[in-house]
Amino acid sequence: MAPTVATERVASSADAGLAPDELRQIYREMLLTRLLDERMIQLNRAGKAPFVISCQGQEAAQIGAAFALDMTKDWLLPYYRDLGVCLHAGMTPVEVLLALFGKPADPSSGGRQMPAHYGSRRLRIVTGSSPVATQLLHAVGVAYAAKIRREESVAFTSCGEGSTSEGDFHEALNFAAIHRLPVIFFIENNHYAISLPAERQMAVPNVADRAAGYGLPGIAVDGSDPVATYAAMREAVARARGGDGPTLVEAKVARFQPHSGDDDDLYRTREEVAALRQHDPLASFRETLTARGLWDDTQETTLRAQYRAEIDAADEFAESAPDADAATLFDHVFAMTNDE
Amino acid sequence: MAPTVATERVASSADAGLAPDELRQIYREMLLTRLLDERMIQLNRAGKAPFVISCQGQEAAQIGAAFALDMTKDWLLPYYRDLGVCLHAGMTPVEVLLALFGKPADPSSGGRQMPAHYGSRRLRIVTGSSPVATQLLHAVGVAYAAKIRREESVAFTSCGEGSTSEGDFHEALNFAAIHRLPVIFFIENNHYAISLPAERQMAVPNVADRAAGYGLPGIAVDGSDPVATYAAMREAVARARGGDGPTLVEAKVARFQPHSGDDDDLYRTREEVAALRQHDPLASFRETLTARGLWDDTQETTLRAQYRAEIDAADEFAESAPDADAATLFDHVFAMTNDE
Amino acid sequence: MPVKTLVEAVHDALHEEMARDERVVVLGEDVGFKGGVFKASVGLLDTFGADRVLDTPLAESGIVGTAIGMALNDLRPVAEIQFADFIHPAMDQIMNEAAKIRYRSNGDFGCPLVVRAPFGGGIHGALYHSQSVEALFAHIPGLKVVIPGTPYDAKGLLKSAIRDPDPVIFFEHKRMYRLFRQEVPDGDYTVPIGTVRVAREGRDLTAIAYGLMLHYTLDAAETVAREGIEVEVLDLRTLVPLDKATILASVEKTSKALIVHEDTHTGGFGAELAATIAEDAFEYLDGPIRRLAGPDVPAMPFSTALEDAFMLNPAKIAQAMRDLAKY
Amino acid sequence: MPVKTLVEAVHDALHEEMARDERVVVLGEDVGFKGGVFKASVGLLDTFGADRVLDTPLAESGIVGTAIGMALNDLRPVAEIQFADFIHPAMDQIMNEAAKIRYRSNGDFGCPLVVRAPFGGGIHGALYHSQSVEALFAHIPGLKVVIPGTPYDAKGLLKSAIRDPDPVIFFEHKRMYRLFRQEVPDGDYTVPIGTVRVAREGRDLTAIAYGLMLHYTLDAAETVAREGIEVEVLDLRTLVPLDKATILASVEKTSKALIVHEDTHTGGFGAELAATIAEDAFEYLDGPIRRLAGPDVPAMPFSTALEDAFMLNPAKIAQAMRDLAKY
Ligand SMILES: Cc1ncc(C[n+]2csc(CCOP(=O)(O)OP(=O)(O)O)c2C)c(N)n1
Ligand SMILES: Cc1ncc(C[n+]2csc(CCOP(=O)(O)OP(=O)(O)O)c2C)c(N)n1
Ligand SMILES: [Mg+2]
Ligand SMILES: [Mg+2]
Repeated sequence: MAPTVATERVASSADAGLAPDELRQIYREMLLTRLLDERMIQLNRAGKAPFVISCQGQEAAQIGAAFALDMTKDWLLPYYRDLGVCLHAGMTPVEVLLALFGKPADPSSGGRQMPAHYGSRRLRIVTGSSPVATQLLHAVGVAYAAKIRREESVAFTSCGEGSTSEGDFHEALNFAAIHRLPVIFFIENNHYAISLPAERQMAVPNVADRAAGYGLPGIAVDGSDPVATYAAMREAVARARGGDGPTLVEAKVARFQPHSGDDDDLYRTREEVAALRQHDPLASFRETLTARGLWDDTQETTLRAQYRAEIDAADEFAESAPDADAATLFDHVFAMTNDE
Repeated sequence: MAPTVATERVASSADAGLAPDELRQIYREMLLTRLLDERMIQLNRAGKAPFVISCQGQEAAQIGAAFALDMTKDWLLPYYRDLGVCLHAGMTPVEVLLALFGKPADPSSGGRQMPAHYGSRRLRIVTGSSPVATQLLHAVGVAYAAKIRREESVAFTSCGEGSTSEGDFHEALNFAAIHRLPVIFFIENNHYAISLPAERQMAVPNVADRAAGYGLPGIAVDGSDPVATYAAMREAVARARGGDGPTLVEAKVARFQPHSGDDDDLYRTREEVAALRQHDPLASFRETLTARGLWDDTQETTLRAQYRAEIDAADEFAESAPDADAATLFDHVFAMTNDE
Repeated sequence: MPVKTLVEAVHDALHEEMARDERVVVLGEDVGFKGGVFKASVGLLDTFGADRVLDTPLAESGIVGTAIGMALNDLRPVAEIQFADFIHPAMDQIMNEAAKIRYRSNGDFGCPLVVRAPFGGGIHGALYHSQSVEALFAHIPGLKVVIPGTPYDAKGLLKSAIRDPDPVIFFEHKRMYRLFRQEVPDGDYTVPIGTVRVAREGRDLTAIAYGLMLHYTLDAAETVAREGIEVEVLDLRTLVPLDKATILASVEKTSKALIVHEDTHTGGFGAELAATIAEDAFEYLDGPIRRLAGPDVPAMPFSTALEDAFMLNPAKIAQAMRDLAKY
Repeated sequence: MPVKTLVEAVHDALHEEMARDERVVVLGEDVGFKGGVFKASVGLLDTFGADRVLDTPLAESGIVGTAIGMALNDLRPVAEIQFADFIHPAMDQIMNEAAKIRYRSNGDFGCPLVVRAPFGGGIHGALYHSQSVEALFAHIPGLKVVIPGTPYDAKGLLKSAIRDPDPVIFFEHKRMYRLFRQEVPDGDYTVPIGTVRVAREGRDLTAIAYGLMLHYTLDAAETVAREGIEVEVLDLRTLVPLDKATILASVEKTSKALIVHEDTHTGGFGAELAATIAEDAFEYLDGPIRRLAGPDVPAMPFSTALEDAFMLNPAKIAQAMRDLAKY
């Protein structure tokens, strides 16, 4: 049985083999994720979008993790906070904003689901729902199919630490371990499930501590460090592709925003949230890259301007995209109705 | 956090403080359990009872465990194989056989449930169902109520190793650990869930290995040794009563009979079953007691004759007890209908 | 008299019942420190303490399963499921356990449990924050199913539910939580479970509704009244046990029945109402029994246009009333 | 032509579909080495290997949830739930996931999944090995619900279900597994989902039934035929999508409808059938729509006397036919 490594920090020695270009690319994706997320919050506050759910504070974990995957063959089964993961997979700001506005051109659901319920066969993102942790089982089934077809593909699925309390988490890990399936359970532990702090969600310090009980390795990693997250994930991917079965990777992150646009966040003090923001993964990765001469203020200014323009254009496009035709309400109940 | 002790054999040093009388009493209860179980199988084979489910091979674990409880204040939430536990709690052979024949005088359900679905408020046995592992959550709630009322009572609940794959197992252990509740999860690992061997039910060797992931102690014990089981349970009970929270105790046992009267048992070879029977806990505890001068053949013969007579009488009584009145079908849907 | 919203009425019922009976405990996701995502339990933690107001882990089967255990050991748990859409993981505990405990134990054990959940759409909640699931529970003997139509009834019915010796599933339409205020007395009163309220008298047809649809139906009745059609509107309030007498008496008077619900059509609770009327008031019927319900699509979409297309509204209901009156 | 029992027909459908399409996999508790507790999958493991015939851990949500993942990744899983009574832990995966995948993805993903489960009573299975749960699933748009009434249909309908691009819930009455044999062709044929079969023609009243009750209803029809009452018996076969045309045509002919099911009365699928007839065939009706169903008690008891009291039988059905014919 593979060992459980429950440690707060996996060293990101030698950039985990990432080239300077790749490090910069990670930063770029983190920045785009942040800027798009900020825009969505603005749109929600302005009353233009009825719902928003933010990933601010979790970008490093998301982009670091996604970087370890091969999007030509792996499958993603993300959760609602995984904006960064889905942007990495190829979803565009326009597509994300089409979903925010519930427009029929939204590729995830044609405006049917709430925003942040990602899905796209083209991008190998499996359609997800709101009930938490259900996708973990789907990932196990996806990995099972890949395994018996002798495909090299890995199923990546994620959820918050709170969602690991659901029975489906247990059933998924057990099933995956028995069949040594190529699936990675990526837990984004932001220490809160809406108002419930992680200490009252579970009586162990790490979600990763649960892995051993299933016979699979559990790794806890500093999710504010994209390279450390990448390194842990790369090992997990290698294990999965090599036929050595599933891994649970837990990224310790922080949630900078309220749970969602509907949450008052009164269960945390403003000081607590401010303290979290002191360790912004975006800022600190920028500092790291800058200190190493891989990034400078000019590049930052240029890139921000470029992304702002891109997001402005996307926003304009998505907001003015046509609304759904009411007659489409009955489409896609069954395959026979309209498709196939 | 309490440590996980996953060991096959907890030494039964100094009889775990059990007096000779208590050791003999344990043996007597094991014997009664076996003889009553055998009778029920005969009645099923003879076509007199439509359903039977046997505990043969698990008597030592059941009686040893139950001996650690205080039936004046603890609650039992057993499972269908726990004939021994329920006899210890005070259920009589007559009562058990009334249920076997589905007679209205059956105290568990008035003949409504299948046999072996034990329940009795008087005996502090909480009514149970067939869907496995659901009672683990009930035990957690029972323990919670006891805890907030500052009662000393412990909730004992049990299930097979296969049933630990259900989501409810996970949710129950997590909840119990967070609140450090006085509940004991007693897992009777007979290595099969109907036809599925334990190695394909889970990728860890012991159910007890799962406990650490919840932050509670997990103890594996040789369930063919009633004293070892008692010793492990006594510690768990002390921990629960002392406010130190839940424990998972796993008793390694063997299932001598098919899963139930409806099972052909063809997934095991006859040799495998015969080999298991070589280590009959009833026979070996008798040998132990005999070797230590606590038991002899005369006592055995007398006791068997006594139990046979008792079971004969119970059988006759239960078989000839009146059948249910069809009009009672509508009783107890809601409290208002007939009671309260 | 104070005027209150529906969610305030729910809150008051919880608060008063906890004060009245120390066996009453409240549990669920975010019900304690946050006071519930809709604030139904705000302040209870401060008043009654953490033993009795329990923020649970994120696990619905666990919430209901532990609540059942509490009920079995002499507490009176009120479990909140954050959205009715998330009640499914608890269906085994509700349907196979809570509903059957009294029956299977031949009356030896009871299960005095309330499961509360906000339901219904029209709030951009999309597929998983808009569902109506009452028909699933109404089919399970051993459960009572209650849906208040007004703040007054919400308080009185929830108190009855908490005092009931059997499991009660209590759905609150989330769009109604703050939609309007009504006079709600401070202090103790109950509304009995199992009685239909005649919300409006009329002679031309009987319309039966509950939850948000009650109000749309009353609006529609006002509209068609101006056209000379007098609709009797029944506020169902309780699905199980069903107050057949009041329903049948009304249909016997009006000879026509329109059933309105937000839940989808096929197998919705309207089917049971229609079937009951078709069987027991057949001789009085002067027209087909009409069901006006949500469309048979998997769930309510997010897009405003699609959500509007899914939801009934007073205009659609008024049209159905006119059509049926004309028959 | 070979004669087969219903369980043999199910087995043959599984075997032939696995041979026909290597994407078909079978999974569930004890389905592999043991061949299923009712032996429906016996021999499949030997023929098709462990990759395609999967003995799962004891976890129903896991069975259905992983099967959904398989379906999403181009397999055609057939999941067995050992008894319909144990399907509840999987309700979230079935109702919130499988049923909504096509709709929520706007057609981008489909979920070609079959969930099979034995249901029904009369075998001393008591509360938890006797349940009828079809009405719960028939209420969920996005699911198809099929219940074969004969071995011939069992094979043909199961093949259609396996080839269907959408989730199909397939219930087999366990009392019927070995009750009788019927001619069942070897080799390939399908019976389309969504069509009612006229099992017996008659002019005096229409009786609609499915599962074991179909046979009791046919027996009862024979009995009352000797008294001059000619009953048209419809074998429903598919609950969703409902073949309204055949049902309405029959009721228009006979003017009277009797619906028979083993499941409990309130909110059973009979309510939907009655409501549909009351709405769409009102003008043709010549008597109240009768539902004859299981009693509204939490579940079927074990005791023979109580089980008999719970279950319908041909005599009770014949009496209902006589009463309705007389109306
Ligand atoms: C089955 C289910 N129950 C409840 C909810 C409501 N809910 C949405 S998110 C959430 C908290 C999730 O916390 P966590 O898993 O830690 O993820 P985070 O949002 O913190 O990233 C809850 C309770 C849900 N979506 N699904
Ligand atoms: C939820 C549920 N699923 C399936 C079953 C059918 N079933 C009854 S016992 C059993 C195996 C249980 O195995 P285990 O937990 O190891 O207990 P054992 O019978 O071996 O003592 C199964 C699958 C059930 N009773 N409940
Ligand atoms: Mg979290
Ligand atoms: Mg076992």
